[in-house]
Amino acid sequence: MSRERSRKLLPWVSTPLILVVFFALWELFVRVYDVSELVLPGPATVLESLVQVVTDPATWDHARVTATETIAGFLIALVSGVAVGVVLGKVPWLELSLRPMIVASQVVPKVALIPLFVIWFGFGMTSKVIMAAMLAFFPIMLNVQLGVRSVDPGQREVMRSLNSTRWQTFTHLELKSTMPYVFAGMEVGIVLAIIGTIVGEYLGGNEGLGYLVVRTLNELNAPALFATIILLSVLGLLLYFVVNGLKRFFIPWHESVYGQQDANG
Amino acid sequence: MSRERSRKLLPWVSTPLILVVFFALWELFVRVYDVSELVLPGPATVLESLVQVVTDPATWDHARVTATETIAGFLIALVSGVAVGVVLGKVPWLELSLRPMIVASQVVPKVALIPLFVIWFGFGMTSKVIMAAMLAFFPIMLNVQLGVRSVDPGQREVMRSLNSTRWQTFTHLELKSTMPYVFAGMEVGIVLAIIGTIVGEYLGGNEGLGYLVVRTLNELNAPALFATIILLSVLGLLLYFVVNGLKRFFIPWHESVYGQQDANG
Amino acid sequence: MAADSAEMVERTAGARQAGPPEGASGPAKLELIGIGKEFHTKRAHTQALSGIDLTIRDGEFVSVIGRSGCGKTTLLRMLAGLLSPSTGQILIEGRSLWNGARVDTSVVSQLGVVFQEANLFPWYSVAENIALPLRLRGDGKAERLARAYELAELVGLGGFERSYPRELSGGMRQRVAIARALSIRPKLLLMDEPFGALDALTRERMNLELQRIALATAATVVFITHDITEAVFLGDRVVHLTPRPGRIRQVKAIEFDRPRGIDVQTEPGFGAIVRDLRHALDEDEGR
Amino acid sequence: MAADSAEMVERTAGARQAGPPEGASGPAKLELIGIGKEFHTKRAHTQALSGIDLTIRDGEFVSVIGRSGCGKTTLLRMLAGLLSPSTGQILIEGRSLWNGARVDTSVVSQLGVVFQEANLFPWYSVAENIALPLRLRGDGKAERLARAYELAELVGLGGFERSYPRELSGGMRQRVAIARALSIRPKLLLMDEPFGALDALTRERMNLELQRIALATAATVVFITHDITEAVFLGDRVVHLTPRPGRIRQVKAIEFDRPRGIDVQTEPGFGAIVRDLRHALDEDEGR
Amino acid sequence: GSDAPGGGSGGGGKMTFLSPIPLETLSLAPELLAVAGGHFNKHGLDVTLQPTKGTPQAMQTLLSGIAPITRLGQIDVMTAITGTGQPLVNIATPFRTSAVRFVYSKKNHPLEKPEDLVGQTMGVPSEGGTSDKVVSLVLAGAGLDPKQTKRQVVGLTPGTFNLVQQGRLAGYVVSIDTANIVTSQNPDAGVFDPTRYVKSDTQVYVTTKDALKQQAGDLRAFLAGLHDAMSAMVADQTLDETIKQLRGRYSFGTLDDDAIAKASLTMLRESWTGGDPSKPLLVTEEAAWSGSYKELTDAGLVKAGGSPATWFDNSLLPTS
Ligand SMILES: Nc1ncnc2c1ncn2[C@@H]1O[C@H](COP(=O)(O)OP(=O)(O)OP(=O)(O)O)[C@@H](O)[C@H]1O
Ligand SMILES: Nc1ncnc2c1ncn2[C@@H]1O[C@H](COP(=O)(O)OP(=O)(O)OP(=O)(O)O)[C@@H](O)[C@H]1O
Ligand SMILES: [Mg+2]
Ligand SMILES: [Mg+2]
Repeated sequence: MSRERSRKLLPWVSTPLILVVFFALWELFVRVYDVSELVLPGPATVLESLVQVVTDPATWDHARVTATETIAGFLIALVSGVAVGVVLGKVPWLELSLRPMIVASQVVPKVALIPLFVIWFGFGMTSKVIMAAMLAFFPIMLNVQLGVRSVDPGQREVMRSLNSTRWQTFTHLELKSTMPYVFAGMEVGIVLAIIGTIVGEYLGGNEGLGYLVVRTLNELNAPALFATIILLSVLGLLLYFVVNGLKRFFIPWHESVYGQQDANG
Repeated sequence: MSRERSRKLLPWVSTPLILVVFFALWELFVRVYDVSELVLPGPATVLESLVQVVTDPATWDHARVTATETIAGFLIALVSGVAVGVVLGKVPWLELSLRPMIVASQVVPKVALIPLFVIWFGFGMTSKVIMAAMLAFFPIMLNVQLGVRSVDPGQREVMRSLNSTRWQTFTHLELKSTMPYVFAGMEVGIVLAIIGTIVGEYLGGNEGLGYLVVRTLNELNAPALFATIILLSVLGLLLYFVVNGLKRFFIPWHESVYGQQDANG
Repeated sequence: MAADSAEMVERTAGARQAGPPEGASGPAKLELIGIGKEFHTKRAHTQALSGIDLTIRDGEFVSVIGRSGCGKTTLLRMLAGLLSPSTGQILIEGRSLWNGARVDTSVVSQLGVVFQEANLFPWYSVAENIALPLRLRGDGKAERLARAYELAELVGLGGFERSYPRELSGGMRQRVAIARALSIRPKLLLMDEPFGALDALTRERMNLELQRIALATAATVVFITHDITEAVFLGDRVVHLTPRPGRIRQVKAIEFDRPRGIDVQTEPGFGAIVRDLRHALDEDEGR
Repeated sequence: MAADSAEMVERTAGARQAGPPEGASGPAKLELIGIGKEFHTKRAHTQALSGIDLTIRDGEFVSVIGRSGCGKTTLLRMLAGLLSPSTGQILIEGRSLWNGARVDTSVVSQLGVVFQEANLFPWYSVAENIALPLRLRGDGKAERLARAYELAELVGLGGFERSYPRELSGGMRQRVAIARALSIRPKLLLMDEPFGALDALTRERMNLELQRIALATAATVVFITHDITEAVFLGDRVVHLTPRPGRIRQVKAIEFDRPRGIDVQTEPGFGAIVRDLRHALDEDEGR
Repeated sequence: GSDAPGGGSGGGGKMTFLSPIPLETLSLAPELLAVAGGHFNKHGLDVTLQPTKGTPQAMQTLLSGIAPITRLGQIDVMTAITGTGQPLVNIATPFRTSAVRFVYSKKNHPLEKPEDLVGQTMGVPSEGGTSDKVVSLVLAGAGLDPKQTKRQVVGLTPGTFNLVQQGRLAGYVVSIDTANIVTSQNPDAGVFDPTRYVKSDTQVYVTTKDALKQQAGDLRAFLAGLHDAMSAMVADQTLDETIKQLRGRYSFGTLDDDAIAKASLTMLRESWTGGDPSKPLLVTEEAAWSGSYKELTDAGLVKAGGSPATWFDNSLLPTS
């Protein structure tokens, strides 16, 4: 009981603690190695700049843009990743034929595609959304595939013996038992979606936190640069923990959630 | 029997077929929309350039550099991802406290860290290796975590009843039953490792296929650019299929490999 | 050869037996014609079953016994449409179940299967697991739950309806699986050692319940068990499979009237049949 | 109260019984003192076991019977060091197994456990599964394999040594699990319905083998079963657990000399004991 | 895309200008002031400044017809025209001298003449681009082999100067205002001006042959607005008014710092006139244009044999 409660409280204690340690180490590093302000400003300077950045309403517009792009891209990746993953997981010959294309689409340097994106989708959000979706798609799709294939054969036979439709087998068995895999894929996916958005914002447009990174970079404003980076990390963390929270909500029955509490009594 | 054989032969038929269709569509697109040579050269031009690029020995040096960096980064990510994933999978409180840091480290835009990398590790391969490792680490680590937590409780009790050491439980049970997860993570990881290397090469140094992409782009040599991209994709595919082959070798017992051949007779 | 003599016994026995009460020697529900099954693995080919001929009438209760590994589960999975036979044909109500390796799902309707493992869904509670077949068929929620609670009570799990599978003991899980198979009042019930994990008393009660349900719904039942007494007590006929490859050695008609009470086991004829079957099984040893 | 009377029976019976051949009424191997176990879930608290007192001598064979869900598996898991008791203490050779929720692994050495599920490792062949305990303990490869083949033969799986678990039938898997538990010639053997999935004949043979092995290695055995005949045939004592919460209702000493042959089952005393136990079990119904 | 320009040759519409450099630099001062000071509006034009990732992307976007105008380095324009025959036309020359500078460390290794580059490593934002070629031109102009200086791709980040101080780089190539920031932040930083050795690194407004035909009116208005903005800036001796107008709409490091802003704008202004205030703004002089081409072909950086006279068109410039 109290063990479980203390476990729930733990992150609220440990995270600030680790943050403090982290900032202390950062400060120490900057001082001991006498790192140039330009390369890595000390935490104090950065925090000061962070306050400025955060109080600027424009920043929030940028953050909203980035968040919107990331979430949109992520959702596209989720839907298409699950759909494609399920189909490829169940139709091995299709997977065998399409895999080279899919892998190639992942390793192709996106920088070369940006002009095509711009031509097709303009300078607005669309190209970043697509970028985010492209990056997030792969881990979700692969994990769903693994999940669909790891469905317990015995449970599958139960469904078959009940003469279930494909859709029923999907919702009652495959979806449920693939959930843990989907969520692992989603946890990687949301992180990649943010990376995708940021890269997209680097390469074109003039909105979003990624653009802000480029701008502060160009202005050689190291403290503001690192402040923006902290903002981005916070945004990333937020989105990640939303996904993580969904996991706890949706698959309470899975070991990875209910944990090892029964294992030892 | 013959069904299985035909399944094995399938990719050798379908992949070239899909490639042909792909090139045809490409050519069609370029012609119908009259796309500028600089934006997207036709496949014929690109193939011509590809021959040139491939026959240039310097290209192979670049490819070797990229491959080396990717593989090194991937191996680092694999070892550290498995180690960290196992530890965090088994020690939930540690995971709860460290997760914010790990996620943050993933979403931090690496472009800002490159100068730090360069200062610490120079212009050589090291910074790209680290870049590749950082990107590949996350999916591997997360999947290993999922895998460790999905170990069958019954099998775990067998090991405990045999008074096995932690290491024995790891090698005989956790490692084995986590393998499918590790490989799914590795398949995402190898792709991310290549992306990491390429991005690293964009941002610093003067070696590697990523560098070649930037150079041909700046030289406005679109055919050579796309030829390089094709090379990169081929390299990516090769590495991916090596990982995939390892999977087939290491976990022949898993559903995702031996497939549904027993399911229907 | 073994199959021939088996068929013979079957026919003569079939004519005389007390049989299912409704429809007496009704039409053939299940026909197995020359069924064989081979498994291929990298190392070896296992001939699991060979030359199985058997006709099961509508409403009949057939027990299957045989040594561990003789192919009982394999046979049942083929009947359930889960595994295609390597040779031979299975007819359900005269229509072929298998077209090569493809199953004709329209043929297997109102089927209830209890597998050797419980195969529960960990994400559903006991009641939801029991009600799953009803849900798939589209029954309303209230109706479903009422039936699930009723069945939970029947298998002795009253009070555990909202528990999750991992909170149950092995025997309790198996009982949930039984309740699940019964939920749709199947016309064809295939059971693979359903009572293996149960204590004698629960088992006895389940035996009686099963008999009652089978009679009430006029269901055809194929029932695999290791308990010869149980096989004889429940079966209109008892099929004895011999191992490697699995063949029908004998089909024994059990001619006690149904429904049978527990005391039928004390009748002299009953003990004799059990003893005979046990001796026959013992002879499989050498094979 | 039930526990008290049980202890009484235990003591009086213990003095008279034929007992293990070597060391007669040897020292206490296992002592269970006031063991209780509660499970907590979000919805409910289940009192699985309560006030279990029992002393098991070195080399003794104790059968445990009880209704499905009465706490047998829970008890066994506590003895195996897999689940901590909520109350009470378990002493193995006088040393405490549990310190709160922590198990003292040095206390449980040379332990063999057969679980209710087979729990085989799908990545290992039958021989490798059987030899796993030997491997963990560091035996050489040749030695290990020789023992694995010997045990595969013993449990009737000769020829399947190189098969993988998914190629086996349910009963075959369970036999692999038994062979695995026996491989290290355990001093303490805990078995949870090991023969539940076996046919009568195999079961009988396994019973005789188990008795032989237990006597030869002077192992202490705790043996859960649903088959009362089996419990009486094998046990020096039979422990009867009643459900919800699990308590010891009775400990019955079985005073036939060991080793016992199959024909002991036809002796009049044997049948009487079985009948008594069965009646006692039947009375659990109302609870 | 939705950002595509409307309006035909009649003028008076929306228009997108592609900037290969980020908007937050004073190198873009003419365009920024033309927007901030309402000079485009005066000519009936609503101009969107659209940053792209570098020269290649700007050129690609231009060629695919999404926007009719961009500003590129002369070197890149000539490379594209001679190399792959791209239909590009120079319609105005705002910067007559190089807008890049080499930053170096005075303590470590001063770069004062081309010879100082020999055997060293120079940081460039990307290899194969203008900066890279300027380094080559400096060497080639002094009769040195460009291969004797290694290039290293480095990010344009605050920390890059650190690499110079550590001696990993002899120097690196930056824009004028970046050079000013670095020198203002680091007393150790010195600036090498390649203008003295390189003639061909000018900047030009570029359109496509198609757009020249179809959107002449818009382009004319665009250049007129720019001309007004540049004239205003030339006239604004103290630059106070200019800076005020720019700050009314934009805010970024170099603009917000009075000293850096003034220094940068002054240097830029000199580049527009090529040091001779009497010269007309924006006009492309054929002699200089063709001379630069020769410089490039001599250094082997672009293909010889082209006819540069057909690659520019002064006809859209305001005639006042
Ligand atoms: N998937 C498979 N691959 C290879 N061999 C198999 C497979 N399934 C079953 N077998 C083999 O077929 C034979 C019959 O197996 P089956 O499961 O039908 O036995 P069973 O009669 O149900 O035994 P039990 O009573 O132990 O459950 C066994 O020898 C088994 O090894
Ligand atoms: N992990 C758990 N969480 C909650 N309740 C549990 C858990 N494990 C067992 N129980 C409960 O404890 C009781 C005893 O279970 P146990 O598995 O010991 O029974 P058993 O005697 O082995 O039964 P069976 O003969 O059916 O295997 C049951 O009521 C069961 O619901
Ligand atoms: Mg079976
Ligand atoms: Mg149990």
